Amino acid sequence: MTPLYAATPSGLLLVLAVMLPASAVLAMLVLGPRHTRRIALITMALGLGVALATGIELVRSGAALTYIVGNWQPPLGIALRADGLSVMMLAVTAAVIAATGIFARDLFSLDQASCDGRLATSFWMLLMGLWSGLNLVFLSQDLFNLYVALELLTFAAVPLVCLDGRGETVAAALRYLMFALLGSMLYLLGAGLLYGAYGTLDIRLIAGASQHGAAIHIALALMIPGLIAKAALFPLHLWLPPAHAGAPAAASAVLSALVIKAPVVLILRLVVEIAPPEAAAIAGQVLAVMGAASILFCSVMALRQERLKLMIAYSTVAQIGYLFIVFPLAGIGDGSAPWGTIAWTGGALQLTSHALAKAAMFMAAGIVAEAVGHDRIRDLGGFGRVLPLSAATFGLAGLSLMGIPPSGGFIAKCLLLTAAAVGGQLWLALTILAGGLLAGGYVFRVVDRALATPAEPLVLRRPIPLRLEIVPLILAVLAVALGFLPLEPFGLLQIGRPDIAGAP
Amino acid sequence: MISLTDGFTLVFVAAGALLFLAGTLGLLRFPDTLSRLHALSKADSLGLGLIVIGLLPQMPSIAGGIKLVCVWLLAQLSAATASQLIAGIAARRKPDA
Amino acid sequence: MAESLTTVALFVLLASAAGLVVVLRSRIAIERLMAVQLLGTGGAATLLLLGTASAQPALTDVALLLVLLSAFSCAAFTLGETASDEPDERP
Amino acid sequence: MSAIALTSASLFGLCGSALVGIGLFCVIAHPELLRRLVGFNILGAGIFLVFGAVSRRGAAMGLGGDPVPQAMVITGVVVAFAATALAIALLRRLASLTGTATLDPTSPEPSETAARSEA
Amino acid sequence: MSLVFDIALVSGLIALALHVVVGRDGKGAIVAFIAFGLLLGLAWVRLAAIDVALTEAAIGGGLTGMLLLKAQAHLASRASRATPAFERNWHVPALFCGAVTLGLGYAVLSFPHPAPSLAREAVAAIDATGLGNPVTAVLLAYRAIDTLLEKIVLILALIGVWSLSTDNAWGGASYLRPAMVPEPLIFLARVLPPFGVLIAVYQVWVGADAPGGTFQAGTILAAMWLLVLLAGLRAAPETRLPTLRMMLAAGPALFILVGLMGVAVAEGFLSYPPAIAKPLIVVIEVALTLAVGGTLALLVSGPPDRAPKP
Repeated sequence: MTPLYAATPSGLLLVLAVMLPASAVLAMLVLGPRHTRRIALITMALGLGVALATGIELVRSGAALTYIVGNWQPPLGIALRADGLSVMMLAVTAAVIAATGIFARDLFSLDQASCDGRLATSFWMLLMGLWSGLNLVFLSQDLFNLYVALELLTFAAVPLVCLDGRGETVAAALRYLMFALLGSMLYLLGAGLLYGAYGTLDIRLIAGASQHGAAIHIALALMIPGLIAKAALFPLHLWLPPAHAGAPAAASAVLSALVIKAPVVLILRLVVEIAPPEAAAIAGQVLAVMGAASILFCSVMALRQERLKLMIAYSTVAQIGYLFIVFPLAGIGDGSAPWGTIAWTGGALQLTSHALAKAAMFMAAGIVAEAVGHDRIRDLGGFGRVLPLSAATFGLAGLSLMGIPPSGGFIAKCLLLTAAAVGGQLWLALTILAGGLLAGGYVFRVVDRALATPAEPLVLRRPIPLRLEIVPLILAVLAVALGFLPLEPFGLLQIGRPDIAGAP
Repeated sequence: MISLTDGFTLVFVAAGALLFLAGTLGLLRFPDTLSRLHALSKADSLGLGLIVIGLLPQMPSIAGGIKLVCVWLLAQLSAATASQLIAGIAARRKPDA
Repeated sequence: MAESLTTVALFVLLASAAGLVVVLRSRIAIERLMAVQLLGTGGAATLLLLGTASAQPALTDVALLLVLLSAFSCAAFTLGETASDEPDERP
Repeated sequence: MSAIALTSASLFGLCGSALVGIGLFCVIAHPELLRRLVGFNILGAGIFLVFGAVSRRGAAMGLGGDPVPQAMVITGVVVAFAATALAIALLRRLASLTGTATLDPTSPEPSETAARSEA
Repeated sequence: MSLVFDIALVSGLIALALHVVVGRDGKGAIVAFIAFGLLLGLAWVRLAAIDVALTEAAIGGGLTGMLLLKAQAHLASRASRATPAFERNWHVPALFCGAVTLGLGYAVLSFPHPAPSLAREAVAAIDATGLGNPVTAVLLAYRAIDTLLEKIVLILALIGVWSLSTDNAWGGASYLRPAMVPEPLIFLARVLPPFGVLIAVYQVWVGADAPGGTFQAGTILAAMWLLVLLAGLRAAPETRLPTLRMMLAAGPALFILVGLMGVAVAEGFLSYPPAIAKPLIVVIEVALTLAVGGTLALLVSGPPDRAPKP
């Protein structure tokens, strides 16, 4: 019997991707606040290197990278595996975390007194923990190991929300924790049922099982809603806006751009890889309806927000919705290979461009709030004159969210629209169009204020150094630049995703 | 035919079990907190003690026996302290009750 | 022998669990704690009996842990009784 | 032996299912936040009992149960404890900052109401 | 007979759980939960999972109970209101949860026969680890990465708890001792810890071959430390202390180092050279026990509330 997983030579990179940030947490704990920032920056450089090397290795070998931890073959042991999607997520994560790190360093150094204090030190440690958890979610092949990864994310993300220590952010963090814990509990319960039915928690072993009983349907019916609660899809999104809006700007950027993507990727894995086809088809339809509802409802909510960060947070829920309408469009459940389709590419592009654009937008909003002292949209008239770069960042990122050419978001939404039209899913096509219009509404509302001429000019509470504004601008430019990229690189997404039944 | 050791074990263990029942009944039936506490600590120390004595001959090794006695000692210690703590709290509660 | 020890174990458990009726009914918090204390000791006795009945010496370890921590729970309980004296968190 | 083990495993599995329902209800519906956390622990206990039932069914090779789910439960119990500790720290902080220990929509929920009232 | 025993246990568990949900006063619910934890320990014994029974007895019956009681006391001193009533439309969640229970029960009953199990594989592979307790083998060898990352989870939780302090108190100590310490408590805090430490050492020692191990021992250590803090015999350490932080990080750090060593001298990350597998695992367990004990105790202590001494 040939083993299911064969370790690839450079598989150790996958271990490094998880263990580097985890070791950084320990090092920060021991060496204390004075070295925290330096350790973080070194880890970011190394982590970027690891992500890059993983990508190069994937392209070079044209096959998924695999590592068997401790050389214990599943089902007894745990395998890590990086296919095209995982590597893309690793790269996006490394890029956004590195950008956030540079941004946070500059932001915290505005206040010399507190740059080694509670807020900054906790932030760096939690950021590293978050990174470790994210990488593990993208790499692990074992459902219980993935539970540990989700908990790493939860425990790192929740305290980030209330770092500023105000009552309302503590309430938001508590609510977030409740939703996240409930989500992980349901997920764990499903994992237990799957173990009872298959005697393993390895995704590919379960996928390869020949017959399915009732357990897998009930397990998925528990796990997917649990993960939806973590991903903040309508109607389980209530926790997200206050949490993401209350967090410090650097933390919001990571939370919105990356953390909620992790459960989405996991749902994708569950639906595509282990759900029986007819169950996957039903799940895909339900998820698409919820995604569409998210897009419409939360875009309207975003339009009605009075505070900039809350508006951006609602926009996050809306944009997450697009990822869920991919499910029926990619033909999941009807037997065709989903990862070859237009919708699949569109979904991946949407994931990437939203990560970049949303991180940029939250950072820009953070700069505005830091400079002006508040983020009430009504009173921000003319901020484009005093903070031109941040206003530009906001506008560019907005292009991507709206799906206006030329931008990554445009290509993504265009592909999704095509897929919906070709697949005859008219209602999804209409939803995508409506979502774009609504996004245009809320982005222009802010851009309009940025360009307005107020009765009395906006006074900056404190000067903002140029370097602080550069990082978000680069992210926003990248989000737009994705639209100029030829689509070939997204062929990489298909690496390591052969038809499950005939997996080598 | 029951051997002598088994008979010894059964007698002591059964006596211990009855004391536990007595403790619970005391907890249920006695009128005030302090006398209930008294019933409880009796059951704790004597009931567990009898069961431990009863089980001692059944232990396969000396170490097992020592552990058994340790359980009883610890139970004694914690029950004694716990009942004093409870009594203290009850006494402090009295005036304002 | 094993069967009779299991029976006695059941009896002890039921006797201590009857104390749980107090947990469920009593209005005085301390009495509830007493019932928990009884359940801790009763649980330890049950474990010792079961351990001998099924020849699993490791159950003695569980019993040891149970009595150790029942004292701990009781100590924790005093925290609440002096709650008003707890120092305020500084703003 | 194995029939009894299976029955007993199913019994605890059903008990776990019941506890999951009870805990879930407590988490969703109880107005008191601290009680919700206790509910979380009951929910967790139920989930772990389902794992325990799975483990007991897998008894083989002279072991009383499959060790893999048991190890998962040990990991899970510790994680659940850490979650409770974090939640309680948040709850206490919330209580000392705002004087309330509820998040239910009837009591003023700071951030959202603030946003709404400004709207 | 043993089935009757199990039925009694299960009914007790469900009755206590229901009491926790519908009980009027908060403290009663917590005491009921502690009793629930004790019964749960017995249930795990009946499921032939002694390792889990030890963990559950220590955490569920001990530390969680203390955590909840402490929080309850704190909240009660602040918000002294009657328990708010359930919302009027509680039937909807009740129906939903009932449906979950039914579905789950159906799934539990529909598991395949014969039950799939990894017991065979776990026993077959155990020789390579030199261990005798398969649960320890799963935790520290087959699925070591779970255990390792779970330590990181604990540390993140602790950082999260610490981050909830005020800026002033950051790096300081938390304060556990109540204003008035009853005499018996001080006595207990003097006498019990030696026993506890002994039991903890014993647990780590036997954990390689018999039920027991690092989590159980760590939890006992945490409980004993908390008892000492509670009685005021020692002050809680300042959280910025390098030695304290070293103790917390040493276990997982050693684990990672040994794991990396495996890349060089064994068959990859977190694999042990068979000749010295057992000693390595025991050393890791000892270091982890200290880390777990420290982390759990500090998690219960809560965020620092005293500014660090200059």
